[in-house]
Amino acid sequence: MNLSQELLASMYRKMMKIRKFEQRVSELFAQGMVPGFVHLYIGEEATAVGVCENLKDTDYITSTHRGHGHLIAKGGELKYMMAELFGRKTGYCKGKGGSMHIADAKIGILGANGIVGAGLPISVGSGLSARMRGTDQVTVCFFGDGASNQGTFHEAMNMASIWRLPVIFVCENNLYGISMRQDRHQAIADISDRAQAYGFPGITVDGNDVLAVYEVAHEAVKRAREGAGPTLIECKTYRWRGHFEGDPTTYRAKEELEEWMAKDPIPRFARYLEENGYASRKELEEIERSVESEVQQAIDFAEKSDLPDEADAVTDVYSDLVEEGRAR
Amino acid sequence: MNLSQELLASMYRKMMKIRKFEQRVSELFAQGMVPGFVHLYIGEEATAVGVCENLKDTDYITSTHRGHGHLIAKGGELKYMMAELFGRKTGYCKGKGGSMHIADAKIGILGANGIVGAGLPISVGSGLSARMRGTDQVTVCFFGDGASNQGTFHEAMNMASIWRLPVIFVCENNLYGISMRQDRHQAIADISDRAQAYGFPGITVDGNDVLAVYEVAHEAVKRAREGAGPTLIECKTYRWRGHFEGDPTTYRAKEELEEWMAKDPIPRFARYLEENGYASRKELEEIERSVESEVQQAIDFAEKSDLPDEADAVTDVYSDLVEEGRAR
Amino acid sequence: MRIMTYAEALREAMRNELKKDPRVFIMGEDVGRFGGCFGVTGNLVEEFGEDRVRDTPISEEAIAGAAIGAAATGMRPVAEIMFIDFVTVAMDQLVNQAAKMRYMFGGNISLPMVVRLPEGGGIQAAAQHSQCLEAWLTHVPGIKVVYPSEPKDALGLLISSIRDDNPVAFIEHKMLYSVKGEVPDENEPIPLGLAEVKRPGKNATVIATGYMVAKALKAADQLAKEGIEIEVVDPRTLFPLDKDTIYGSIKKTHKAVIVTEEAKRGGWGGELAAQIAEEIFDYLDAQIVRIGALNTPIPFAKNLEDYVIPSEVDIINQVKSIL
Amino acid sequence: MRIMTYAEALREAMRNELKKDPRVFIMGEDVGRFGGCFGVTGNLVEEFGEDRVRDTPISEEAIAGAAIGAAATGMRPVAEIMFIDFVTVAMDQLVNQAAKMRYMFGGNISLPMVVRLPEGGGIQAAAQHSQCLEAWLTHVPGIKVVYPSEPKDALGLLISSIRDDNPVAFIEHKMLYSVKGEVPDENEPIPLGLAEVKRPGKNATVIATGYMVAKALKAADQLAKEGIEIEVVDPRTLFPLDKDTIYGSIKKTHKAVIVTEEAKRGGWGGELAAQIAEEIFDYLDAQIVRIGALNTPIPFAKNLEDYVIPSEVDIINQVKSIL
Ligand SMILES: Cc1ncc(C[n+]2csc(CCOP(=O)(O)OP(=O)(O)O)c2C)c(N)n1
Ligand SMILES: Cc1ncc(C[n+]2csc(CCOP(=O)(O)OP(=O)(O)O)c2C)c(N)n1
Ligand SMILES: [Mg+2]
Ligand SMILES: [Mg+2]
Repeated sequence: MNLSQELLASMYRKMMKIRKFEQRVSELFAQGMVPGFVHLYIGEEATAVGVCENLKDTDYITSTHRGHGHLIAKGGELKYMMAELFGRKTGYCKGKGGSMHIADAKIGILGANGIVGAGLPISVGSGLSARMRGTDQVTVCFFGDGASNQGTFHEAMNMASIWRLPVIFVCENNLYGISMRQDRHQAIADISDRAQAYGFPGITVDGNDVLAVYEVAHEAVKRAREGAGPTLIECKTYRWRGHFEGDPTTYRAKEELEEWMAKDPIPRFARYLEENGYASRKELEEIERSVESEVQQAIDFAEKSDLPDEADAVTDVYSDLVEEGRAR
Repeated sequence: MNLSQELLASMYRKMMKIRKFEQRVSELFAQGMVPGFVHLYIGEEATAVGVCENLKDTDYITSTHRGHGHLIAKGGELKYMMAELFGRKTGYCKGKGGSMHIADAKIGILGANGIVGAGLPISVGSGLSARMRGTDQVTVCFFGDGASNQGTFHEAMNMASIWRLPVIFVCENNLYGISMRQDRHQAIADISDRAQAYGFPGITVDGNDVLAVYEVAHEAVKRAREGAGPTLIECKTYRWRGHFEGDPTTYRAKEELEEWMAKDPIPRFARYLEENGYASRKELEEIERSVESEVQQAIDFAEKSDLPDEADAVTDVYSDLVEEGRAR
Repeated sequence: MRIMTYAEALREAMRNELKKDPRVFIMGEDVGRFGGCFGVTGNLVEEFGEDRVRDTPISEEAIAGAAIGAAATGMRPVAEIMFIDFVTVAMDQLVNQAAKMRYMFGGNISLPMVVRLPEGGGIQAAAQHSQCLEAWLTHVPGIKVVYPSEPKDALGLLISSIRDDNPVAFIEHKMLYSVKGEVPDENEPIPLGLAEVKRPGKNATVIATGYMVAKALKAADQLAKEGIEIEVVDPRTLFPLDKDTIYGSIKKTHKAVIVTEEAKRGGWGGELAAQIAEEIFDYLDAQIVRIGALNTPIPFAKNLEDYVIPSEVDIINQVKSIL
Repeated sequence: MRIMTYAEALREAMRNELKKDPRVFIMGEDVGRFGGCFGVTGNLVEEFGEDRVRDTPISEEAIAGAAIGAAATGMRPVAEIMFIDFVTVAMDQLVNQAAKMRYMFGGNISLPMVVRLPEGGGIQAAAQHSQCLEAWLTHVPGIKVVYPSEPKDALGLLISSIRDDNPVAFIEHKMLYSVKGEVPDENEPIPLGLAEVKRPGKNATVIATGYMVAKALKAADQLAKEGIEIEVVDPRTLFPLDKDTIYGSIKKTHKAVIVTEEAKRGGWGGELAAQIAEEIFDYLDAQIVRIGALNTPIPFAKNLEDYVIPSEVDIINQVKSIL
C-alpha cells in the first residue's frame, strides 16, 4: 500500500502517544496517584493504531478493560483521559468511570468496558443503527483472545453476519486472558478461524506490524462501508505488563516476554520509516519529545483538576431525575 | 455397519413409540387434556433413536423443550411421561415439571429444558464429572438449529474441546427456530462447520436416516469413550407439527412440509428392514400395535392418577427445608 | 372511547411511535411474520417492513446489546424478550451496560430504549416460563420499570416509555393480553411515575401490580358485600414510584396490603413495604401485609400453580386479618 | 485459636474439603496457578493439582453450567465467579437451572454445589466491579445464600456450604479478604441458618451483613461513648434466615436498623425490613431504618465512592435518629 507521509507520521505519533501515556500511568499507579484496576496496552500499540487510522471521527469503536490504546488511537484527548484516571471532575466521565469506562460519544467511542466480551453485542447495535440510518459509518469492535470464548462473541458475530452489518471485529490475541495462555483456553491456533462459523472472512495478521494491520483493516473497513458485511481480524500481539498493574506475572516465562519485547512495534516502525526515507531519526525523536510533553501536560491538567463534588454522585443516573443524596 | 436384528428391531420400536406417543399427545392437547406448552418431535424420530441406541443406561443426555423423543429414546417410561404431561402426582416430576422439564436421573436423563441452549453447559459438567470420576460414561447433548446461535453453544463447545470431554453435541437442524428459517438466523448452511471453531470434528448427517445417524453417533461415542474428546453432529431433519401445539405455521410453505413428510423416517426404515429381510411387514405391524397399546396404557395410567396434593407445592425446593404453604 | 385488548393496546402504542418517529424500531424473536409469541406485534411487520420489525436469532444478550448500541447512536429500539424468564441470559447487557452507561460515562451518552418483558404464571408454562422478576430490575439504578395492568395504561405507558431517554424495562403480564378495556380515542402518553387509584375505598389500601390488580378489584367487590371498602392502588410504574398517591391512600386508611405475583421473598413488594415502614410508619394501624407467590418455582399442575400464585381469596383473607 | 485472614480461612475451608472428599473440586477463572484474582485459592493447585483446582476460560455461563452438570452426576463443585458483577452472564444457569432443577424434576436430582461470589466496593473498581447483588439471589427459591463477615465464619460457613446438598451462593466481600481474625483450631462447620450477635446491646438492634458488620461495630464503639448500646446482629446466612435471633433482639430493643452495602432500592435489606414490619410490627417503637448504598452505580472517584457506600457515620446518625 502507498501511504502518505502524513498518515505514516500520524501513525507513529499515535503509537508513541499510547506508549508514553501508558508508561507514565504505570509510574503513577506505582506512586499511588492512579487507583483502581489499570490494564495497560504497552506492546500492543500497532494494533489499535493500525486499525483506527482507517476510521473517521463519525465511525464507532467499542473497547475493553484494556482501552487506553483504543481511545487514543480513535482520537481521545489525553488530558481528559488522564483526569479520569485520577478520578477528577474534569475527566471524560467526571471521575465517575475511571480507566475501565472512558467514553467519548462525540468521536464515536462507545466506551471502554469492564465486562469481558460485552462490547461485542453493542457493536452490533451501532452497526445496525448506521445501516438503518443510511450512513456509511462503520464500527470497530475490539476484544481479546480471552473474550473470544464468551457467549457474546458468538451471538454478536452471528447477528452481524446475517444482517451483513458494517462491523469489524478486531481480536487482539495477546496470548493470555489474565493467566490463561491461549493454548489452555481454546483448542485452536488462529482465532480468525472462528469467522468460518458465521460465513464471513477471518484473517490473522501480525499485530505488531502497524502497516500490516492497517492494510488488513483498510480492506475490512472498505468492505463494511460498501455493505459487504463484517470481517474478523485477529492481531497477534503481546502485552508487556501484567494483566493489571500489580500482577506479578508468575504464570509466564521471562523468555517469552523478552522474545516479544524484541518485536517491539515502535522501533520496528521507526526503522521502516527511516529506511524508506519517510522520516529522519531527528523527526522521530521530535515526535517522541512532543508526545512526552503532551502526556506531561495531561498529567498536570489532571493533578490540577478538582475532585468531583459529592452532589454529583447522584446525577447522571437518569436523564430526567435525580434522587436524594445523603446528609452526613 | 452390521447391526443385529435385535438392535434394528429395537430402533424401529423406539421410533414408532415416539411417533405414537406424540400423535396421541397432539390429540390430547387438542382435547384439552394436556395443558401448557407442548413441542412435538414428530418427523425427527430417527435422530433421537439413531443417537441414543449407542448409549448405556449409565450414559447421560441433556435435552430440550422438544424433549419427548430424546427421553423415549434414552429409555424413559411412557406412563410416567404421560402422567407428567397430564400434571399428575405419578408423573416423573410429580406434576411439578410438565412437558418441558421431564428428567430421570436414574437413567441419565438430566432433563428436558425450557431455556434454549441451556443444556449445553450442563452437558459439559456431566462430561467433566465422568472424566473426573474415571468412568467411561458419555454425555449426549441435544439442541436445535436455533439454539446454535445462543452464547451457551459457544462457551460449552469451547470448554468441552479444551478438556477433551466425552460429550457428543447433537444439533437437530429442523430448519426452523419457531418461525425463523435457518437461512434467516445464520449465514452458514451446515451447522457442523461450527466445530472448526473449537478444533474438533463436526459432521452433518441425514437426520431422517436412522442408520446413518446411528453410524455417525457410534463413531462419536467411541471417540468420546476413548478420551478423544467431543464431536458435533448435525442431523438435518424437519418437524411436522408447529413449533408448539397450536402454532398455525403460517411462516412455512405447505410444499416444504409435504416434501419432508415424504421423507418420513419410519416407513423409510421399515422398507429397509423388510427389503433386507430383517423384519416382515407382519412383524412391523405387530410392533406398531404393541406400541399403540403401550401408549394407551400410559394414557390410562395418567388419567387414573391423582392430582398432586397442594401440600406438595412447597416440597422439593430444597433437600432439607420446607417453607410454609398458605391457608386458604 | 375504543375497546381494545391489552395486546392490541401495546401494538397500537408501537404502531403510533413507528409512524411518528423513524428512529423507532422493534426487534426480537419471532416479532415479525409470526407476530410475536403472544401475538403482540401482530401484523406490524406488514405495515413497517422487516427492517423496522426485525426478527432476530435466539440470542438475547445480543438482542439487548444491539438495542444498546443502536440507542447510543441515534435510534430508539423497542426490544422484546419473549418471556421475562429469558432476561437471565441478557442481564449483563441490561444491568452492567444499559443501566450504567450514562453514569459511568459521566452523562455523555443517552440510551432511549425499551425492553418488553412478558411475565407471570397462569398458563401452566411451569418454572422457566412463569416468573415475575421485576424485583431484580427495580434494584438496578439506571433503569425505569413500568408495569401496566389494563389496556389504556398499556397504551399510554408504552408510548411514554418509547419516548423516554432512559432504558425502560416494560413488564407485561401474559394473562392480561386478551383482557379488553376502554382506551381513549387519542393515542396519548401517560407519564411514567404516576400511580392510579383503580377503586376508591377507606378501610384498607391494597397496592397491587400487573395481573394482581384485577384480582384485587375482584376481592374488593367481594369485600364490599361485607361492608369492607378497600382502596386499590396500582403504581403502574415501579420506578419511578408515585409515593404521593400510595402514601396518600395509606395515610387515609392506615392499613397497607401489598399484592404482587412475584415469589414473596425478595420481591418488589418487600421494597415497597420497607419504604412504607421507614417513611410513614406512624400512620400505620397494623402490620404491613404482603401477599406474593409462595417461595417455590412455579409448578406445572394447574392445582399447584393456582395454589402457589396469589388469588382473590388470599387478598380477602389477608385484608380481613388486619381489620 | 489460630489467626487467619478471611481469604486464608476460605482457602482453609476449601483445602479441608478437598482433602476429605474426592468429589469436591474448584473451578473458575485464574483459580489455579494465578491463585485467584483476590488470592483466595492461593496455592491450592500445587496441593491438589490442575484437575481439582481447575482454570476455566472466560465463560461464566459455562462455568455455572458445568458446576450444575457435575453436581447432578456425583461431584461437589465449588465454582468461583471472579466478581459478583459477572453473575449477570451466568444468571440463567444459576436461576433457571440450578435453583429450579430439584423442584422441576420432582425431587429426583440433587445439586450440591457452591458458587463463590466476591462483591462490594471500596477499591475504586467502579460500576461494573463493585456491586452487591445478594438481593437477586435471595429472591430465587431453591438457592441458599451465605455471607460471612469475619474469618471464623468464612471458614465454618464455607465448609457447611460445600457439604450442603443444595446450590449455595456464597458471597464474600473484597474488603474483608485481608482482615484477620481468630479462628478455632479445628476446622468445624457452622450450620447455615444461624445468625450471630456480634455485640450485645439494648438500645437498638443493628442488623448488618458482610463488610457492614465491621462498620456497625465501629459505630457501636462510638455510640457506646455516648451511652448508647446497640446490639449488632449478623445474619451470616441470608437464606435460610435466622429469624429467632434477629426478632429476639428486636423484641428486646424495639428498634431495628438494617445496614447493607447494596443499592438501597430493592435490596435484601428491604426484604428483611418487610418481614419485620409484617411479623413483629407490634414490638417496634419506631420506624424501621434501612441504610444502604445510594441508588446509583458505584462511582470511581474515591470521594464519590465513599459517599455512595454507607459509612459508620451514617449508622451513627441513623441510630440516633430513632432513639
Ligand atoms: C464477564 C467477565 N469475566 C471475567 C472478567 C475478569 N477479567 C477481566 S480482564 C480478563 C481477561 C481478558 O482477557 P482478554 O480478553 O484476552 O483481554 P486482555 O486482558 O488479554 O487484553 C478477565 C478474566 C471480566 N471483567 N468480565
Ligand atoms: C433463552 C430462550 N430464548 C427463547 C426461548 C423461546 N423458544 C423456545 S423454543 C424456541 C425455538 C428453538 O429453536 P431450535 O433450537 O431450532 O429448536 P426446535 O424448536 O426447532 O426443536 C424459542 C425461540 C427460550 N425458551 N429460551
Ligand atoms: Mg488476551
Ligand atoms: Mg429448530
